[in-house]
Amino acid sequence: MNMLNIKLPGLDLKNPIMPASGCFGFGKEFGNLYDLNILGAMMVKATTPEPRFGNPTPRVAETSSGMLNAIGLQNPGLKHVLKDELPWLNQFNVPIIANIAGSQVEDYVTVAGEISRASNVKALELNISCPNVKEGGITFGTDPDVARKVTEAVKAVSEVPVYVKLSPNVTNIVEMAQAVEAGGADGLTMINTLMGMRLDMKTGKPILANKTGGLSGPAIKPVAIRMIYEVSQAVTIPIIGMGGIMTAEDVIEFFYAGASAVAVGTANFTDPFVCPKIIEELPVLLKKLGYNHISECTGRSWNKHEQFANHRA
Amino acid sequence: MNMLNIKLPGLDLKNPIMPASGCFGFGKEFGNLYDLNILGAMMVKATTPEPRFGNPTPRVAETSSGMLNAIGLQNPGLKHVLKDELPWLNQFNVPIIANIAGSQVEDYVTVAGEISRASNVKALELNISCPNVKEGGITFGTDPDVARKVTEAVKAVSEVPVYVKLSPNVTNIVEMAQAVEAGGADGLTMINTLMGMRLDMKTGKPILANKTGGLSGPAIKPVAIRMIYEVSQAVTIPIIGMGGIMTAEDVIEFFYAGASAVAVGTANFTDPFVCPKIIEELPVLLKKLGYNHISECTGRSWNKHEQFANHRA
Amino acid sequence: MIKNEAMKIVSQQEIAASIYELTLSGSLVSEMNQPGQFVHIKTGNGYEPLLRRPISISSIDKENNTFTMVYRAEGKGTSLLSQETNDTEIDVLGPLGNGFTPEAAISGGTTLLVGGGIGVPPLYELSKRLTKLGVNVIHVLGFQNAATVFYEEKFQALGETYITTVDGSHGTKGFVTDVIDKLSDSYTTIFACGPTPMLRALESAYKETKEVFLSLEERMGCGIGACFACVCHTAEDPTGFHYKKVCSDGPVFRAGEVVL
Amino acid sequence: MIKNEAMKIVSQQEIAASIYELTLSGSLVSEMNQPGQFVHIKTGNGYEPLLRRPISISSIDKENNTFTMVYRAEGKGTSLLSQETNDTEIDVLGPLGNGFTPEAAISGGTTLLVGGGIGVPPLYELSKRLTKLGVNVIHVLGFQNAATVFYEEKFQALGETYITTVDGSHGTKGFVTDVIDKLSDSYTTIFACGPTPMLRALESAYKETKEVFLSLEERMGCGIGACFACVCHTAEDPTGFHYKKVCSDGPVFRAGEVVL
Ligand SMILES: Cc1cc2nc3c(=O)[nH]c(=O)nc-3n(C[C@H](O)[C@H](O)[C@H](O)COP(=O)(O)OP(=O)(O)OC[C@H]3O[C@@H](n4cnc5c(N)ncnc54)[C@H](O)[C@@H]3O)c2cc1C
Ligand SMILES: Cc1cc2nc3c(=O)[nH]c(=O)nc-3n(C[C@H](O)[C@H](O)[C@H](O)COP(=O)(O)OP(=O)(O)OC[C@H]3O[C@@H](n4cnc5c(N)ncnc54)[C@H](O)[C@@H]3O)c2cc1C
Ligand SMILES: Cc1cc2nc3c(=O)[nH]c(=O)nc-3n(C[C@H](O)[C@H](O)[C@H](O)COP(=O)(O)O)c2cc1C
Ligand SMILES: Cc1cc2nc3c(=O)[nH]c(=O)nc-3n(C[C@H](O)[C@H](O)[C@H](O)COP(=O)(O)O)c2cc1C
Ligand code: FES
Ligand code: FES
Repeated sequence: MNMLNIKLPGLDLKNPIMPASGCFGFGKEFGNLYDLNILGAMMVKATTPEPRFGNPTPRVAETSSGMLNAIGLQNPGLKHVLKDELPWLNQFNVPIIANIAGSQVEDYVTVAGEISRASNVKALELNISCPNVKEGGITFGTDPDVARKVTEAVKAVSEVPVYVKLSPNVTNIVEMAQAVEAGGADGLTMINTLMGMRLDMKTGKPILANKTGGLSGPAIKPVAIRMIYEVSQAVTIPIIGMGGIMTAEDVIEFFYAGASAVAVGTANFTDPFVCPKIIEELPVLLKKLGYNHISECTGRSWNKHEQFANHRA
Repeated sequence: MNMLNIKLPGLDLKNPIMPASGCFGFGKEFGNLYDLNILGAMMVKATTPEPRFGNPTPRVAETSSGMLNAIGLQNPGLKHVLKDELPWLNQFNVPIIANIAGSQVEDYVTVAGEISRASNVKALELNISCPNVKEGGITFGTDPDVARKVTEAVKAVSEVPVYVKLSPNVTNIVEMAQAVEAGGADGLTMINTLMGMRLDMKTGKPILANKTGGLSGPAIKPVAIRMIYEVSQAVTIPIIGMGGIMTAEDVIEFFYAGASAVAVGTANFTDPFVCPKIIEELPVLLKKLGYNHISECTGRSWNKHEQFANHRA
Repeated sequence: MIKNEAMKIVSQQEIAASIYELTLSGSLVSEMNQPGQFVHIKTGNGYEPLLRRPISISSIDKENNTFTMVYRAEGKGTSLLSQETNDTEIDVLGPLGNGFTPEAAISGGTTLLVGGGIGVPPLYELSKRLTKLGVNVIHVLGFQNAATVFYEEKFQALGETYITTVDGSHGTKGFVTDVIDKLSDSYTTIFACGPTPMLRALESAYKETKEVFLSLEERMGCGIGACFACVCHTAEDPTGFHYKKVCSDGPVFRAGEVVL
Repeated sequence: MIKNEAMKIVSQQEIAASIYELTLSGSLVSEMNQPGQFVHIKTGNGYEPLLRRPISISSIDKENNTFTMVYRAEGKGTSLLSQETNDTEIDVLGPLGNGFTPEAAISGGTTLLVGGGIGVPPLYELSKRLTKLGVNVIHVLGFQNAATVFYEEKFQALGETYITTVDGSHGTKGFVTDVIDKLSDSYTTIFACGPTPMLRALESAYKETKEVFLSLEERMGCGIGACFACVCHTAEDPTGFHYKKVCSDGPVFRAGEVVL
């Protein structure tokens, strides 16, 4: 019996585990380590209309149970992604969620319009929450009206369902979620990184060349859980949860909070085999906890336990 | 040579190390462990007009490099604090910073008016950022206008300088800081805890009876550093920094970010002797790093290194 | 006085399924006076786990400057602790709290000691003290199953001992109350430590007729009374602002003193 | 192929001040082919440190299925690693990256190997390979002071070896370049690993006249080319979007290939 299959808008997942955007490139490198076919889906690196080099290095710094990154959305640009990366990924039976970014609404529209027509792209992830770029990025993710408008614009051109990636760096996450839901979002992905910083003991200066960076890893898990708990009760669209997932137990905690699938980011650096490990361990853990299917876990922190699989579609 | 003395509005500190509010009660328990006279100052538990029991238990939960708490401002109330706690603390040559809280502006005004007249209370810390109470608390800390008004009201009645404690759960921390500065705040203390949550693997329910709680400890240090870095460049009042300090190195990092003194919270639970240890280690570390006085470290992450001791008064 | 010491491991062994007995030595032992007090232990050597773990003192050996704890390796902290080997030093804060008062039992009379699971350990030092005082002790100790039973002979050496297991794989099948109900109620005092439902059952059944002392558990921050993590309402003011702290006023309370 | 293995510690010792030599055994060794490649090591056993640590392979022993690293215990991760004892297994990911190509040195000619501090270790395997190929090697190795010098005799056994220390407490006082400037420039190829200023100095002085290969360092996330943490601009497009990844395209580059 399959205990892990999940259906979400546009996505027919054999399991709800996928690498998070930016932590897995376009799959090639991890494809050398294991068979990517085992993944539920793949969230590929943010794509912008033109190629971007991103920020100067150092781009990463370590923190207690976490890390900061300021990659700055480095990517080879839309053309290259369409011509090279996506066709390469076509050999796998894995739905691709294309993460799209830009500095202005037109950028999102450009990328969404074209990339959503690639045959293996089954959904878009609208990155309105990158803390590491000067323009666009996070500003789209902190003002509900702006977030709603960019969602509407992308929905208007996209051939596939649109998931909006929320930033945790806001006073009111529910308001943001409801705004993008009103803008037509088919789902949410949350959370992106928290804005943070580390200073060098000797120089006193920031370790990251970009000064600030995005905090990810287990340190932020309690914030992610809290936000998903709040948002999942306030919207009707499904949530793909992320933020500090390292183990199968963490996955279950995200489902309990209200997620219907999860993404694994930073953990891929600590253990490049973390996704296959979690996928293997989940059914065992579910059985031990007394569940027949992972969807039974969704929203258990707040629901009355009658209604399971609320986003199983 | 004293390398650690710092002057801040109302506070003549022999060293810039103080326990953070809520992590040290009113000093009695730690007074059994070491001589409190070594402390730079003491931020005592939040005081409200009437006694409060706070939230049901469990009130704490552990997270990766952090902890959640939902004490809910339990305290014996203003009268008892004036009659019992503060007089007891009078035996020590340590300035007291009274943390005050409430559900409405009048509460803050009541407590501020009376407590600021206690002889050893040298400053107030306005807690407009407690995430663990239904009314008041954090709502005061997320709306700049409300924050400014409560600051003004307290300033109008306080006999001593007023420091406002900022919540990190906001989109724009600089805006909050500038609002309370405009309201007459003499200083800032930051950061309070990040809102977070943990769920129990077996039941799926929140571990904390209050469901959500405040995340503290090393996990949040990068967020604190980032916020102090931003705010210290945007206001002219001094900052007492906190959030995850465990070591003397952490203290220096907070000074580099822009703090002029620091508070140690959660670390007191991990190591009840952490404050004396840090106070002992700081001069050694400063010498090793080539400084003559800790004030030289303030703002080093962003200043041009000409102007030291910018808040040394 | 409360002290903080890096104590040496004298021995550590698994005495039942996931149940470890750990003996430590150091000068802190000279501060230990009361059965039922606990220590607060830092496990691992980083910020994870961040918080200390409260563990009861299960026996004290002043002559050799050692004390023993018995704990279940379950979560992160206790699992790490169980992996420590003889060379290591363990960061101990203690002794903490107010324990059992053997003096409360009438000398020469009979006293009932009731323990559930990892609530059993502190009863061992208590029982040793009571028997030394000439008190006749009866032990009723509840466990999940045969694999997790520990210290049966040790308690037997001190007095009459009944074991219950939930699955009946050892001793009487059921809960401690199933045994107690059938005992002649010659005892005057009950000392108990274990899960809250067990403590509640004992309180409601025997509060009026016996002297009952209960050792409580609560999630802790500081362990010394400073953080208000571990409070409970007093019985006199069950919804008001009066409180007791489990860590510093307790963990042992007289039945009826606080709301369980 | 890149593998992930829990490798056994064969030996670990401090060979200079805070400098440790660690030998591990396991089947992953059979994948190691090129000097200058590195491994990515998980230190500690929790989430702190969270990231792996990149450490160069300093010698490979295929017969015994072991390889050796030399590293400085400085921060959290390397300090933890230095405390591991013989019973422990170390989580190793590797071999990673593209290392030095001994074949680039003209057989029978002379090659200069330049190392700075903890940039010295990968040159050892390289030097062994070169001498085996019949290449004449000259080593110029820079350290902070006498206490941190390591592997001097090992390199001497393979060829002419000059040591420099910043404080002059051993060998020539100054930097590696102070020695190199005075060498007869009979060598055709330079292989170097060390701090970026050293690499820059070598590049600008010898890029035109010699074959120069430089091993770079950068803070890493994944270590395998997936996260874009470790990129550098290509020399041809120094401000554009073309890039190389230190972890997977490097860490060794031909001088002039990327912007240092
Ligand atoms: C006064 C007192 C005495 C105790 N004596 C013993 C004893 O002698 N033997 C024994 O095995 N256990 C004892 N316990 C319970 C023991 O403290 C917990 O089992 C232990 O803290 C769990 O830690 P962990 O690392 O296994 O679990 P984790 O799940 O990693 O713990 C996470 C957090 O929850 C706290 N926590 C989890 N369970 C409990 C609990 N039951 N009580 C209090 N805090 C908890 C931990 O301290 C930690 O802060 C006692 C508890 C108290 C309050
Ligand atoms: C390809 C490569 C090969 C290396 N080979 C060796 C070697 O053979 N011997 C040796 O001693 N060192 C080597 N280093 C440097 C080594 O990786 C760092 O000294 C080490 O990561 C520092 O970790 P820490 O725990 O001591 O410091 P921390 O301060 O705890 O490190 C914090 C974070 O910064 C990173 N970091 C800190 N310094 C460096 C650095 N110089 N380079 C890259 N990342 C860094 C760490 O990996 C970690 O992510 C190499 C680095 C690279 C990139
Ligand atoms: C190195 C790195 C690069 C990232 N790049 C992107 C990106 O391009 N687009 C995006 O939406 N999120 C990006 N993220 C955020 C992650 O997708 C994820 O939301 C976040 O890291 C929290 O999950 P984690 O704690 O499991 O890493 C990046 C994160 C890291 C660590
Ligand atoms: C148990 C606990 C209780 C707290 N109570 C208060 C409080 O009463 N008033 C307040 O302003 N902050 C309170 N705080 C927040 C701390 O003062 C501090 O701002 C925060 O914990 C971050 O610092 P830390 O990481 O060093 O703990 C409390 C924190 C903890 C952990
Ligand atoms: S644990 Fe802090 S008061 Fe009891
Ligand atoms: S470290 Fe991830 S791409 Fe090089």
